[in-house]
Amino acid sequence: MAYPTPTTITAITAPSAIIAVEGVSKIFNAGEADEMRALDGVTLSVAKGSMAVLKGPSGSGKTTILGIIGCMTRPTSGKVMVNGKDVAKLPEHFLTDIRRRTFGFIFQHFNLIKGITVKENIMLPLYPTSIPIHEMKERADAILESLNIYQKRNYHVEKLSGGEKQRVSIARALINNPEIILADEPTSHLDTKLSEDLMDRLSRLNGEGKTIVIATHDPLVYDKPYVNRIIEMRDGKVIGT
Amino acid sequence: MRRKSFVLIVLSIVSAVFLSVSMALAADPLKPTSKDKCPVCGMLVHPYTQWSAQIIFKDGTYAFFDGPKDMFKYYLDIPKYNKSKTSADISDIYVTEYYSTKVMKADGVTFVSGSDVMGPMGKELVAITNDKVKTFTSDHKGVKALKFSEVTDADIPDGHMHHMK
Amino acid sequence: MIKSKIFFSFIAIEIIVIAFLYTDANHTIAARNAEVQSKRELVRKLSLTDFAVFTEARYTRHPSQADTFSAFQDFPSSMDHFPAGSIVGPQRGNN
Amino acid sequence: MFIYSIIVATLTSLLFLTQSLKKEAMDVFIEAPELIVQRMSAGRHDLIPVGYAEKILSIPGVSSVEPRYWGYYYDNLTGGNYTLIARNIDALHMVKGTLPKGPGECAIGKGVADVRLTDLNDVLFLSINPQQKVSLKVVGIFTADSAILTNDLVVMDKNDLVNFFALPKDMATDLIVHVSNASEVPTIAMKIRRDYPDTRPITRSEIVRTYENVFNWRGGMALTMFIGPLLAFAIFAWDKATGMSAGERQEIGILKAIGWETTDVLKLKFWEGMAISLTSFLTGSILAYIHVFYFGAALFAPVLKGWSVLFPPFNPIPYIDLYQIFVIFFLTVIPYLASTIIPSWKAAVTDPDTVMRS
Repeated sequence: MAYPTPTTITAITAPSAIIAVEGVSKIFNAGEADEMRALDGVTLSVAKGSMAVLKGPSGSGKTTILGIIGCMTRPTSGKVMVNGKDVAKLPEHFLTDIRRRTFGFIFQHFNLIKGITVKENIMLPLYPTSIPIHEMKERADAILESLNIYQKRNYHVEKLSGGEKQRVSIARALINNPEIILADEPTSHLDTKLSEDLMDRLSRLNGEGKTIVIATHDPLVYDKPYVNRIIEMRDGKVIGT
Repeated sequence: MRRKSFVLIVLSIVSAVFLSVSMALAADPLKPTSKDKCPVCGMLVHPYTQWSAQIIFKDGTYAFFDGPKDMFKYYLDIPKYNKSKTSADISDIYVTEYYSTKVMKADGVTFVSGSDVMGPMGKELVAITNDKVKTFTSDHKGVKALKFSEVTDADIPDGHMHHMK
Repeated sequence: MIKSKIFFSFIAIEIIVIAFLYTDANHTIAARNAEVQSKRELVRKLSLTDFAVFTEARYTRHPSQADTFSAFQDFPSSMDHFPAGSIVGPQRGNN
Repeated sequence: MFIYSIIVATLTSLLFLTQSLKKEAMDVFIEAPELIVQRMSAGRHDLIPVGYAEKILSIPGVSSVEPRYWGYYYDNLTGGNYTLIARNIDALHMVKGTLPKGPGECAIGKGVADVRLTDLNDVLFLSINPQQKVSLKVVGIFTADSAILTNDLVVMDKNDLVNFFALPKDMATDLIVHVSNASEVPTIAMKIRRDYPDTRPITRSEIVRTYENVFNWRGGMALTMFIGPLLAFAIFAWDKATGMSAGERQEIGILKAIGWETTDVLKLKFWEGMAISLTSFLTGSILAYIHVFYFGAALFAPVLKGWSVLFPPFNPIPYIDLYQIFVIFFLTVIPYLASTIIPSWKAAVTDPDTVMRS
């Protein structure tokens, strides 16, 4: 079933791999008429501190593999190692915990919650933790400032421009100080200038030591010189790295 | 003849004086206030006006009871409840008659035990005017009809309370 | 959170209003005690037995005096054409 | 939330109104006659011979027997039904003017005065047919705050009433039996029925119980009117429970994706539901209080009024039973919470990824 390539195998064994996926398949609606094989024996790895791009057309399985790495959904079969731990079979409670500590997500549609303010949106990932509320606020303020949207902190998110929303979603991804940032088509709703801006920020975060994985089919993203790894996908399979 | 009428007049005057003296000694029944408590069971008396009984002493002190039963308990064992009094100190005893709810002298009515009529403290010695004892006994399954002086300890129903309004 | 502040102040206001209404209720009950006493007097002196609320039919005007035992009028499942009849139903188990 | 408040307000208004009327009935009819004796004839309530009184009076415990003369008068002019009663009593508190002191005088309820546009010292003319008619000088009008008892009354002299209704000699509408000791009432009632099998004695406790039943929140008035709002609430809650919007679903997905656990989501939804239901409940209760006790349950009046021409304005006394408010609280808050939490729980236990995609 799996199509291992020499590079990925070495990557798994490499001690620096923060993410290692081995022979992962994902089948939606298994056994039904509309059964869909989104991933078919994917094996890949991402080294700690690298900036990786999952490249491929829509429907190639990029988002699905990102979801599996991010512990949002479970693979039908295969092994998923995050920080040396197999997360594929961990109970829900641990997955949530890993998600909260390890990952920051930047979504294609920003996925901000309407009806509450920018600051509240940014603080959301911290509510389930035991961090006291004043510290949450301090952290949120610091991040808002660093992203240059402090002045909009009390706006409702639906009143923001696309670029501002993008920055809010980055801020939210950063508030829990994650090791890994996962971004799903982050530039698809941004113009060129904002896209460049985003990539700048991500590369800076990468420079600060964060591992970054971006799923995209935007050349503006994967043609960047500082992207040190490109994993090409098609029809649920890795076709080249 | 003259002498005779003189004696009659003197007699009548004497008896009138005597009567009025004894009338002065007799006390009228009192109305329980909202503070009067039954010395036997400790309950307030005024909510049970159709049951209340009272003993009035010659010195004007008195005791209210929430029913004839407790009055008898007290009357038959005064030292237990009131060390300073004996039965000789009693001026009057009143009870409330069942049918009329009028306050009457205890020695003028009959007490019926064993009936199905419940007082505030359960089974009672129900005070009934003499002419209605028969009716009451047949209507309410009365067992024993006693004059005031005939009531003994043995006739007092158990104090187990079935609280009834 | 600003929202929670709004919520709590709203709840606080409502609780104050309720507290006010509650004291108002107690106050009114006390103030209208004389009225209740007068109504008792009315009932006693005029020997009234019912509220003069529904004056549509005998059994709605005088529910307590209606002839429970007579046929038809208060038949437990009789069809009712007075709106109040569905509210002041025939009295059962009053015997 | 608005609908929620309105439903709570309706339910609570009903409770307030019925509870208040019930309490008032309990308070007031405690003074009703201990025993009323009606005669039944051919299965109907009929006039009673005054002579029955003699034998009843001889029953031990009966302190007095009094015939009562009363009846109904349908007024063609206004379409209203009046209750005519004969009473010769001296003074009363709740009457402007006096009570009839003899033939040719009457005291009337506020409702009668209003529909007949009659004031003190005016003449009230009542007529059944050319032979049975009466003109009465209005010497008293019952005050408005007594309307719940007196609204449709015409109190007149006994002879006027007997003549007007052409009651046969020595017949009364019913007999009032005064009993000294209330505990003896059932026995006396039983004896009356034994002596006169054609009578029906009505005890005071039956009158009080009648009102307990009519205004009991689980029966009569309340039940009839309860069903509507309760059903509306059920539909409202059901609608919420089944139709969770895509937006809400996505929100839950986002929260889970950024590290919330199912329990965190449920906690949020619980507090959200609690906040909504608490505010709605309090708002509804406040509205109900204002509606019932400041505006006399004005919105219910048309429903309750039905076809009564004489309908007294409600001016209920705010007797509030906290237990009933708790019942309303649990009847509305618990289903609402359940209907918000259960679908959230369903959404929250699925993978955040699928929630986001759908």
